[in-house]
Amino acid sequence: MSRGTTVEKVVDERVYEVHELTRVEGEGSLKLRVRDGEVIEARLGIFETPRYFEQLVVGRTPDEVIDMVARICGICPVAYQMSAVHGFEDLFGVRIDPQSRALRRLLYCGEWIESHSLHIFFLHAPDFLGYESGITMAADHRPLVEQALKLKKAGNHLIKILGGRPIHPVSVRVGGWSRAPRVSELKEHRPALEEALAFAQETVRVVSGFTMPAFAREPRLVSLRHAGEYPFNDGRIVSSDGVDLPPTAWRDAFEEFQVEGTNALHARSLDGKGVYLLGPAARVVLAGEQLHPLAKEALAASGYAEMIRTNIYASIVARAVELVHACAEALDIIDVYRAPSEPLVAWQSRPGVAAWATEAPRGLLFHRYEVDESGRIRHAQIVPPTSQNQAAIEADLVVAAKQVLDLPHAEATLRLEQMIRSYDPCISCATHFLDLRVEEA
Amino acid sequence: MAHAPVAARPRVGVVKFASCDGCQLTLLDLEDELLSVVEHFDIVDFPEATSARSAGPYDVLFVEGSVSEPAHLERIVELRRRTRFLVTIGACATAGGIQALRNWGDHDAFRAGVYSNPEWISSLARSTPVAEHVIVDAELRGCPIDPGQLVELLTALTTGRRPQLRDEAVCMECKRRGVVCVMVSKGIPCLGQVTQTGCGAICPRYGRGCYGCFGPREQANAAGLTRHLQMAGDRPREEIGRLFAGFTAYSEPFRSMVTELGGARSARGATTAAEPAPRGGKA
Amino acid sequence: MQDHGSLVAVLNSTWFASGLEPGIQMRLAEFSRTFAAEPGQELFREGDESKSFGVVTKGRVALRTHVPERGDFTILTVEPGDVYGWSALVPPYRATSTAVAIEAVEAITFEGPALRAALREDAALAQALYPRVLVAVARRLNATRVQLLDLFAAEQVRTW
Amino acid sequence: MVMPVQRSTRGSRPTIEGPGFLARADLQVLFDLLREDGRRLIGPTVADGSIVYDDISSVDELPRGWGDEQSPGRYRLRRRGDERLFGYVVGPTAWKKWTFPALIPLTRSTHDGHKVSFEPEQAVPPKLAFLGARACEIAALAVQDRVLIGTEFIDPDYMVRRANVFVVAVQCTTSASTCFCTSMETGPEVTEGFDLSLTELDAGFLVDAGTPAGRTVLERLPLRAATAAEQYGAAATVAAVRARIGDPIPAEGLHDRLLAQLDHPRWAQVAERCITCGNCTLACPTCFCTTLTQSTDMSGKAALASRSWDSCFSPGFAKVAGGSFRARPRDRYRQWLTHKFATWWDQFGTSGCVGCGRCITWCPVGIDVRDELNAIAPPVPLSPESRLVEPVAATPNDFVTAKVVNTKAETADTTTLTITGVDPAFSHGSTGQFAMVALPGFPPLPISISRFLADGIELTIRGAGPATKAMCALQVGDQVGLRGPLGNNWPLDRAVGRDLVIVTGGIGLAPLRPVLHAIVADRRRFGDVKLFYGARTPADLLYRDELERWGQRDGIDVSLTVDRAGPDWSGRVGIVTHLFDQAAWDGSNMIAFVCGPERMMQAAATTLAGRGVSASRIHVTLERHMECGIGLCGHCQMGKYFVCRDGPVFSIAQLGDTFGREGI
Repeated sequence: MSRGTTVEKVVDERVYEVHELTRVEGEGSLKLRVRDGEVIEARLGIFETPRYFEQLVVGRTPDEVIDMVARICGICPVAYQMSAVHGFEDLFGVRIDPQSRALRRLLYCGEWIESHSLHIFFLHAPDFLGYESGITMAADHRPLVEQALKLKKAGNHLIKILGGRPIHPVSVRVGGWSRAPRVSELKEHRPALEEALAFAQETVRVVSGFTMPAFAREPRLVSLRHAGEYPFNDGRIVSSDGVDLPPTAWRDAFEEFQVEGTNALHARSLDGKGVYLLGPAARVVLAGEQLHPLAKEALAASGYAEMIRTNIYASIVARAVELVHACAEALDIIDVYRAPSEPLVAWQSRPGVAAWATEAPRGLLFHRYEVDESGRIRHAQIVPPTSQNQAAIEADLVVAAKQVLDLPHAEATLRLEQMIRSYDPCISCATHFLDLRVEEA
Repeated sequence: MAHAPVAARPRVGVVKFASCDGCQLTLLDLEDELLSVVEHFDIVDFPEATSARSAGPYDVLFVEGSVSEPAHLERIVELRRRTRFLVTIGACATAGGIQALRNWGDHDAFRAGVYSNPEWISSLARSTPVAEHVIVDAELRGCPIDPGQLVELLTALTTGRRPQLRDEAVCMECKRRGVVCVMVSKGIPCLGQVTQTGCGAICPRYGRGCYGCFGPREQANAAGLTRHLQMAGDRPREEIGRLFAGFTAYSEPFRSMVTELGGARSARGATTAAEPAPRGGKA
Repeated sequence: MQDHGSLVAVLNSTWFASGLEPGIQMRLAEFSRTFAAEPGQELFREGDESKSFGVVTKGRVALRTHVPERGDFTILTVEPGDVYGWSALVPPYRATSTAVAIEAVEAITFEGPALRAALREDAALAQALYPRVLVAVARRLNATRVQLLDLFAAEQVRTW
Repeated sequence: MVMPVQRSTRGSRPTIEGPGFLARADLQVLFDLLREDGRRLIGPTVADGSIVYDDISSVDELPRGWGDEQSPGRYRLRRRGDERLFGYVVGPTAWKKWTFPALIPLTRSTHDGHKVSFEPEQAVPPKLAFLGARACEIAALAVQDRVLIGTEFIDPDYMVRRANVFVVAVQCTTSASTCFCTSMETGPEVTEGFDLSLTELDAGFLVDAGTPAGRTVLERLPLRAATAAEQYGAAATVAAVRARIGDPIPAEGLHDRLLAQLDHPRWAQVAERCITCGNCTLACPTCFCTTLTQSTDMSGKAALASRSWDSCFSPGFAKVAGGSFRARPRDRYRQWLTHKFATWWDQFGTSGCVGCGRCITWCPVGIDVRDELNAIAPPVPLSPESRLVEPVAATPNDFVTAKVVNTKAETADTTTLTITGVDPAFSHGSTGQFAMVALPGFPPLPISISRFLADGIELTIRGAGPATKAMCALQVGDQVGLRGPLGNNWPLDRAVGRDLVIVTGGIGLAPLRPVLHAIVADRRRFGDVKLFYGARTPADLLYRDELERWGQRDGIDVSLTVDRAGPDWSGRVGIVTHLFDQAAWDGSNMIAFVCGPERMMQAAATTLAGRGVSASRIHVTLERHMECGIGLCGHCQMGKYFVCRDGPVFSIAQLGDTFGREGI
């Protein structure tokens, strides 16, 4: 293990370090220094190369932006397309066909299924079951892995039907879709989704059977919440302590700032409370009443309804519950789907600020674009979930430290790695840059 | 090109440079083949998928991403040294990727445009394809790569066949699939004629013009297409430039078109665009 | 008497007899002989009994008719492949015009009475031959009508 | 079923009496009959902004009221404002999609240790019915028949697919700017290769059967006999389409012209515009190039070889170990064009192009093969030129005067006047044109020009009426009034590279005399030239000395005959059609010019058609009463034509049923 864990033997200092995190999307590192039982450094380092997306999109048109920002992340490209397209449509006052909006949710269902199943079975579960990877896990749990692959495929195929391919789909346009699927195309996929739903329910049972390391804290949770639906593309930005803003107004409550030693920016709330947590756990807690009945049922049965709030390791259960929701809602949407009369409604660009937040699999994703008179982007800001979670991750490292001190060093390091994976960090997403508000300390 | 199986059960590495991980994810997205792939290939290094690590040597190394920061320069050379058969996967590795659009701009202005503390960040002025730095044995085009072409390459590797990756235009696939030409029937500008096939003509099938993510095909007559778009559609030069200023913009002849017509941001664009100028604050 | 084989060959080269079954051609050959005429030689004269029916294989035969006060007129020429003396097959077996060779002519002729007898006895022969005769006569009839129209006469003719 | 037919340009009508009339409301019956027969219906329907062929089951899926606009690189649907179901021109889809699919599995093979095995794939073709095949498309099927099953080696997959197709043809009642079937002689009239044919009228369809199979279906349709008006209307519509398309590519001699231009600079020039995307070849209904691809499973033990459409425009197409032997785009464009229009003939005895225009419309950058052909291999102009010059004194009341410098008594009643000092326009007139000739007090008469001289013309006039008698009586030095040259000309450029048959009688030789002059002046550019000329008597033969010279010296096969002759005449006596009614010709490369009394022209046309000369290559001159010569006075109307302005030269295909019809 050339770049695995190492230990610097210092009399009164222990250093837990992972130079290159594995089974996370992108390139990150972990460093925890504990001296005399006191954490003196807890750092999630992100050395993923910068790609300057906010700069690249300047001067481009909204539809070009939708194609470009998808490339920020190969695991959740849909999320980037969604936050962008809804922002532009909000600014331009575009009323899209209700069926087009339903298809947007369906596309998001596909991405959640694909991303959550990938994370649960191939990135995270091996930690609980003690394997290097989902692939080696297949040796002993082949049926499980085969089912997991089918589940993942069901999600990918949904995106493929709607957008031509699972990664970087092509049909999302301002005003709707460059092409809407035929009813038959979606109906044909129904059996696979039914199977997926059944296995998603099974998945909740499986992961609730995992032994969760003890872990307890009361994080501040933030997610979208919508009166009539579980949050994908729409809703208000709410927090466990009363923040309640329209999806356009993230900057009224939060900001990003740069920290040395990482290529991603951290985020904090302006009210000085700082750290907050995004993602499945946050959504299930804050918007749980909008979960599909089957998902609610699964959550109740799991016995983790409470623990997902306090134990980060249990986020895997929240993720599984959302799998159930995504499969169930996908089926509901397909059942009432009819091709939109106008898949692509005409629109007029207008200058101003296009801002919107949607729920990426990993949590709230905020986009903000300044559009000029010629309909081109003058300035862009993209706030991905992982950069917002970084502070929470580092805060939890401090909490975790206390619990791993007694473990053998290697095991402790693995435990910390596992904890970080619990956030499903998306490092490629996190790695890009934004201009900053000045805040003199 | 390999003409005998690279190895009985080739040792495979999957590494990334500047990229979105979508191409290596395509490997995990081979849901139907994945388990048989790992039977025939020994995946020794694939950080995104496994904690098992190896520094090589590799019989086959899949390289994702563009060479984009100083550390990459030695790393790619080092990896090449440990690799028998090096395959670049995706637009970033084969063409520099979308991030290569910065190659037309002023890098410092870009960094200053986004960073409060640019000095903390190391990145190269240009994002470049892997083949600019080391010899590449095979490449899979696309943003992202096509699963079918990936399987074709893998099966070719196990049998020692020449992988059958066509060098023709996307149009051929449109015609074979009976897709009505969007350029002729709707007047939508489409790069399909100058773009290498492999995607299955997704964009025309989904009612829009090809944006060239598989990169220019052999002898792509981009100038001819440009002349036609200017005359027939009398579109502004810069609009046509933006067509080429996509995920493979840095590949010739697309590169010359962008340079000639505009479409990628200039350094000036960068500074004015970053209005208000960023002001950094440390925590 | 010439050998039948070569006669058959010659017959076969004419549109009149070509394509007839070999059997029929052999049968025909039995009453046929080759015939040659010098330019100017008269083959038969209008009103005489038609003794023979023939197929021109070479040269040109003029069919003439005499108009008192106005003299002889050629009303048709028989070209290679075409027949003359069809009246030898049709009662009262008398020539309807005078046939004169206007070039050196070669023909195959069939002896009238013998051919008629054979046609009476041999249904197969009759079935094969009469249609050809009919075609020949019909074709000639059609030509005669067209000539009768005198299409190229002044009053009919385009003036430009 | 249409068993694969050899393509021929001959217009033989199906040997079935008909046609019947089917009300538009009853068309669904045809759909149902064909489906009862266990067939999948493939027909036109609107999708993705164009009219494509696809599986359909009901009349409602047809493009009712839709038409299209096509030009190089551009296709748009448009509303017709009527109820027509077939009011469009060919779209992006070619029928080969079903008879010659884009991708088929070919061979499955396995590899086990030292053992290998190969399993050919067997096609199980569906029973299909093609609904709405146009003339050019049926010709295209015939071309692929020749290529794929017409030689000693056959494509079994194509054969079984093709044999399972029932073809319902639809006559073209509209055309696009990209059509050129007329030049390729494949349309617009559907004449063969179909089971049923429909011609759409306002209220419904004329239905005709082309095969017994078609007949069986036809007999089960709710038909009534079509009225004469309906039949005439149908014929007239299709004839109008032909007229609208014109003759964009002078195809005659194209084979040689094109192959003589392999180094033309235009190849490089077109390669600047050509993207070598290959769209033209895959849109083309006759292109048949394919490539093999191998795929194996992960173990490498099982493999599948598949065949898919390929294009000579793709770099890989001509790759060998040493690289591509058609490295430059110009090489590939030249390969394609010369194959389509020239070497295809050498390989398959037919053109590779049927003139459907798809390669023009669906070229994304709008390259027009017609322009390229005309630029690279233009027809060398003949003298006199086939291009028509502006007439002198074009208005009916205006004449220029010219002097008679020579008179020649051709026969007892026919005189040839040599007239000089006329406007050069007359000298630059074209074969078959006429002049309006006037003498004070007499009605001006149309007289065909029987010779073009450097500084004048000759007119051969038969003194039949008072005016012509007066003209025949003119003496050297006398003047006449002239207008012209008027009318159209013999399509002499279409005779280049073909065998030419000239059938004429009496004074009818006069308008053809310039044709013979032109041929003699440029003899090697024509194949066999036969002149069949009949006159009333030997004394009525025109141009006797020239007739002799043409036969003796100029390599023209001259046959004469007269209706009656004196004993001194040793030539033929008989009618002109008997000069060739028993000749064993192959008329497929023949063009005929016929001029004489209408009765004679009809007989000649029938006999020529019987020799395999297509209706579009049998040309006649019509005689009508003319006063103005420019389509103003109305006297010379014939159907939709003014004979003086649109004629006097017409092809039988142009005239259609009107030719020889009484009282038109």
